[in-house]
Amino acid sequence: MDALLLQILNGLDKGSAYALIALGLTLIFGTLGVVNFAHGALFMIGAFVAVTVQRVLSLSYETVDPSQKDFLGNPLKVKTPYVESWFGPETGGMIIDWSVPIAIVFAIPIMVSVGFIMERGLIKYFYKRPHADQILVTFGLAIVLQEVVKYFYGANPIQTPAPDALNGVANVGAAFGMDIVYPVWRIVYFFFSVTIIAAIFSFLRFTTFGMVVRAGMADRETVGLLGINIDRRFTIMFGVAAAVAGLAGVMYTPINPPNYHMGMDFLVLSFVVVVVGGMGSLPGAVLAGFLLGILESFASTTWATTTLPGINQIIIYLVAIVVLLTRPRGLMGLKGVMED
Amino acid sequence: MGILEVKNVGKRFGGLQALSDVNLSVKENTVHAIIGPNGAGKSTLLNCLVGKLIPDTGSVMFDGQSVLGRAPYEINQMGISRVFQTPEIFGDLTVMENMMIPCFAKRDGAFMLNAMPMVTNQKEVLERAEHMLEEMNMAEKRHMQSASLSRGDKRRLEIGMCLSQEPRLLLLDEPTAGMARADTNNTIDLLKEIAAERDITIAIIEHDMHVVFSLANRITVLAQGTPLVEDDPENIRGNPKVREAYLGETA
Amino acid sequence: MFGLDKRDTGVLIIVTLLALFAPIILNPFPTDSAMAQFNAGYPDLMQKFVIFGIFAIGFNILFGLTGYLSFGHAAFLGIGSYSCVWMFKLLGYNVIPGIVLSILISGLFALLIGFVSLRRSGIYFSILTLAFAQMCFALAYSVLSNPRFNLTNGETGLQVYANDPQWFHRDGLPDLPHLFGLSMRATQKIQVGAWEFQLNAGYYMCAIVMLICFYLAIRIFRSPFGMMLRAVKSNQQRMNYTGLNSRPYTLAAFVISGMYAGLAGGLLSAVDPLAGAERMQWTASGEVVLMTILGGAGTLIGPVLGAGFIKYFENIFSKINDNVLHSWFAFLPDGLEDFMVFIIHPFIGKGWHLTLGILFMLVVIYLPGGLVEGGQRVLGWFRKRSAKPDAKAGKTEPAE
Amino acid sequence: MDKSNLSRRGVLKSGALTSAGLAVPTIFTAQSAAAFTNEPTGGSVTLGFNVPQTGPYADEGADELRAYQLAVEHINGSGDGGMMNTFSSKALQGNGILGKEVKYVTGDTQTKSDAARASAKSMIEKDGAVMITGGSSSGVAIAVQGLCQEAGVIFMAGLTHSNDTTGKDKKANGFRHFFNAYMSGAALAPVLKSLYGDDRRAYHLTADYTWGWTQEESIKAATEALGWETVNTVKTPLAATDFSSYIAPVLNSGADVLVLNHYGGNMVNSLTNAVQFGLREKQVNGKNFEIVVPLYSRLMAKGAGENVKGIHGSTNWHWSLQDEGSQAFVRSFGTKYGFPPSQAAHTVYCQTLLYADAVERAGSFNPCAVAGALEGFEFDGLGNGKTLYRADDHQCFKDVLVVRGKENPTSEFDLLEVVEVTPAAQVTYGVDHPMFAGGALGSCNPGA
Repeated sequence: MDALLLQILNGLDKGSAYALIALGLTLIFGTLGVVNFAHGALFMIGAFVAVTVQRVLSLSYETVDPSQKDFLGNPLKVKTPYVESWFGPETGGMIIDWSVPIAIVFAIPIMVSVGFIMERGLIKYFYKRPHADQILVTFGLAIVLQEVVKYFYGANPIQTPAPDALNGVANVGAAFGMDIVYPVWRIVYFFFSVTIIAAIFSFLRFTTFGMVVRAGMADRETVGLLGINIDRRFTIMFGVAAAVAGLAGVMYTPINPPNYHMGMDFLVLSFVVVVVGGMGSLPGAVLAGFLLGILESFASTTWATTTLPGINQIIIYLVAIVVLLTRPRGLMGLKGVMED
Repeated sequence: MGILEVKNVGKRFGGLQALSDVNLSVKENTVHAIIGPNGAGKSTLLNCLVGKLIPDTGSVMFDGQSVLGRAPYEINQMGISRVFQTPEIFGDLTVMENMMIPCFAKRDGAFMLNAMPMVTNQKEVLERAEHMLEEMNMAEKRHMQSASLSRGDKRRLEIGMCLSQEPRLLLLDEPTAGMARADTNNTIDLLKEIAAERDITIAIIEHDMHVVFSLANRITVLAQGTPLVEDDPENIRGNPKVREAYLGETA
Repeated sequence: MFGLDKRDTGVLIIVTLLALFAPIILNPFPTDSAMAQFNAGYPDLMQKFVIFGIFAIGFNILFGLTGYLSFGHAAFLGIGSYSCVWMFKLLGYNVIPGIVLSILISGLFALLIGFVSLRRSGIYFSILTLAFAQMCFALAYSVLSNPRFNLTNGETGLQVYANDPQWFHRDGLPDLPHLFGLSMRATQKIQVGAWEFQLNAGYYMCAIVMLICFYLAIRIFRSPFGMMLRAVKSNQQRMNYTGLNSRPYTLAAFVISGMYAGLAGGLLSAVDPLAGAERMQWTASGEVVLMTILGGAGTLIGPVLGAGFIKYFENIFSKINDNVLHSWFAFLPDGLEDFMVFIIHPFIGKGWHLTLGILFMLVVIYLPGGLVEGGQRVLGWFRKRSAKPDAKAGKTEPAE
Repeated sequence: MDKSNLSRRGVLKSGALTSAGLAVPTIFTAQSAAAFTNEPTGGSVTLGFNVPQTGPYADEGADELRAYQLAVEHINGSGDGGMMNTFSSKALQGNGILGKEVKYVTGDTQTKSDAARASAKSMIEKDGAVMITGGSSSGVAIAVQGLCQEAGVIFMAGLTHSNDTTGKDKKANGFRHFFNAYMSGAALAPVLKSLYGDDRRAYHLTADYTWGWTQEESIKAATEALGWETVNTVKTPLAATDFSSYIAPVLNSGADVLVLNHYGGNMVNSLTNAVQFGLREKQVNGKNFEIVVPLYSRLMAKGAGENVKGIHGSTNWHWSLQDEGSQAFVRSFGTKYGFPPSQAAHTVYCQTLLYADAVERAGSFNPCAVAGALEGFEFDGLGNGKTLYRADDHQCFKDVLVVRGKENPTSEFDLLEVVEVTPAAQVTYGVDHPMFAGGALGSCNPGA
């Protein structure tokens, strides 16, 4: 029982990353009708915003310590971060320690601007082009972005730990008399993504802006005829989607150290999630994200892999095939979307 | 016994009874119009005839064979061709190629892996398509990409494509919808010519009374999913029930 | 010629000449010159050009004609490769049985996968094919290489071992893939002054197969069947109401293009008897999509150009290193030399992905019809210059 | 390239093909018959450095390239000579190899066997490379080794740890300096025993492909010989990025040691996840829970950051070694590039030097002569103590390092500390060891 709940919790935790990425992807697809292969790259850029913030916060000056030697036998240059000398080691250390949460503050404006630049500078010329062209140009963009990141940050993963206070494990089952130990940061990630998802949904549902956007998703031309500048709103939504992907990336860095190809690793998977959820359906994307997370978690249990060897490798695709064959438009998809 | 016999057809969409107890008999070599106000179930009925929808109850017989449960292409191969409300043609292809495709369908059936012979060697198909284009007065446009044709020409092309299959029954779904008056008249003349010169039955769904009364020699009036009356045009004109249900609203 | 019209015959003749003289055309620079870095006329790369050309031609029959975008075609490439190597392992190194089997097996897989995937269209179809291919890759990489049932040899790649049966292998035959005794590696080197040209048996075999494939593709494009496939792309609704069943047409196109992919996979094994699982990964499927669109989807010659373009980058640009750069710019003053190297450095060697990504974007943004459109524009520009009054001649007809 | 076939049967045929296809004017001169593939004829010799430059191992590839450049410099006589000065064989003069200047070409393996072979082929066919070296995964190493055997050039393997490279996939033209999974197990076992005792329950997470399996097999055999019990072995997909669903079941499995048979990005993530789940602080069966990473790499350990602290593993070489050879290498590498070399850099540097030395001693670039000079060659001064290139399987036998993640690193390079240097004798195995059975070395192929 405990093990079962642990796997479900793990599935929700995995699923929250999928859901966030798929949500952004669906927002872009639903509003702009663009298949954005660079969405994974936005996730990656978000993660590297966290890396950069961490690096900037720990910018250091060097002092020579003759008592220690470096690898060449020269006196060791000891690095002290500026923030530690400004705020004292205590507070300074704390600031560096909290660099990932601090990065959120920077990530929002950065990612929104990245989204704006992408949409205004490139994507908007592709609204009327075939989906294949959109895929190709955004794929090219994804390659360029990840190669640029690789050029500056290298190919190896970069450790960006969570604040010490959030680094341990918590027994989430204790309240129910069970023993379910789970990393605190992963729980934080889960609640963070639920908050973001809830925020996006209420934004679309309860604000006039959101209502116009939803109406535009359903029927762009009619809304345009009403004299509403729907394009500008869609641009803003692209920025929002980029920010969602970026935040998902920032928060993901303590879970797994970011590297330049993490976006590509998630790309195929997130497309599968979007399609299983149903192209253009926001609730579908979220539902499918969590569902696939849980299924993936269960497929990796020893029980599953001994019953069906290799099931953990193919479960996602198997689910995609079964869903698409039984529910032609995914779990909650709309008719006629992306079928031509 | 008509070429097309619709018996007791009913169709439900969720809570909406789109068709109930529809009986219809289209006699061979007539022009049979089906009219009715918006939402009367005209399009649903048409879709039941061509295999796009399967009715919940009743039967649809074409030339003594049931069409129910057959795919659109099978029904077409039985001899029913359909003209759409907005012309459905192969926009990326040239006019000539558009005309050749139904000729191939007529000659080769629903599928044939004809991958090695060249199109340019298909003499009888080429001749047939050429002939059809001439009949439709489109021969000089044969190399144009069909998407760039005018609406009226697209309609002519579509009708020509249907005719090239030599169907026994031609179904037209509001063929003049959205057309300018001149184009409408051209289409009426074309259809008249077809009806007069060919061994063909035409069933036409139409809104425009001018078209209906210029063409039809039998009319069925649908209202709220059921046939209200079926009669000759003269009688329909004078029928008070029809006036009330339909003409009264539009006239 | 061969039942083709004048224009197609012209294209076929040009492609034939290019293929036959590739070893010379692709080696324009003397062997010891600094520019020799850009020579592509060595057997392995030429083989890759034509083999991936075949792959892309086949993919284009599906995507270019019917518009169905498969994201899983690499699976057939991989299956073809594995089939061919298995023939080497069981029968011996003659390439014929391997190539034949690779076409058959991949055709069979294409039939199964296509039958299921073609029940959906649009992006749903793409994701279904992607899912099947990724499953093939994942299983080939790990589960199917387990010691008890080793079908693929996993990470290392399937290869021939000394203790394999090789029933028809005799002593006189080469210990490498061969065509009735002619080793695929047999290379005649010819020196003309400072140039060296390599005539390789494997390349010529692949080139001949490619020419046959190209010819067959022209026939398909110009056949009633090809017209039906274009009809599928243009308007499936009209097609169905014209008495044509689009499903078997698309399935046939899928199987044909799967067989082309299988053949390409078989040839890859024939010239180099090792089949790696990465061949089936989604990036490999993406690569053929890129090749086709980059060259010009729906055109005859485009996919071949696209294949050449990408393979050239992968193999030539990745090999340029700073040393080479320094040798190019050695004539400049020191500071300027270093500056030039510094500027170019990010785009070559380990940065070849970056260059490729930028070029993708440029081509897609400015040449929606791919390289073929680029070629037409250049031609149109020349024509305009030679015949000024006929100003609009450049771009009336859609890409061939 | 493969002129053996030309000479055996193909001459007539391809000759006919040539003259039929092109009327051969007299300026065409067919290349004179060479004694072996790419025999260097001018004043220089070309080596092919085939390393991952794109993909997840690009940083290791970059480090390997640095070491290659350094090695070429030293062989050609510039720089401080590095390990050439400490190398026990003094055949190299600092004037290139056999008086020929060493040039090199580089290529990108992309860590894919296909791409690696394509790149190696272009080096052989286009650039006339007489030796290929590099790589940072076993799949690539085995694929390229096979190619070199067929083509008739020497392959000096870079980073490859699978038993198969010198086991069932060994080739007469291929040589491996790096250690292997069996050696990792043999070196780690005694250390683990002294640290954690002989009553332990181990849980393996294994990357689901050939290298992972051989490593799991090796470590399992070595630890079970200590009396440890293996609770479970779970295969994880290579493409996995998040290992939480594999780590979670470990918590309640009753195991008290977790063995991570992962490398590269997989290792970084699985270790990070394991530490996240509190395994390092956990108590099971009254003992401290322990994590073991059998194959360590400093470059990768950096990605795992603080998580490596106190975690044991084995490695081929580490820059903090105090012997003369290592010191010389670190000095010349560090002076040139500003940071210490990785084990990958060390291995490929050694391989280049060993190749050059063997050519020098054999007096010929002929692969068979070079192979003869390397087989059974005993040397010292290259950082791993006394080393033997065993003739039977072309595997180097040398000391293996057991290392531990350092608790208080003084710099960003100072991540691992050497716990023990396991002597070569302890990691040596018989040629007929079952884990290495199945292949045959064959005979060397000079290609002509």
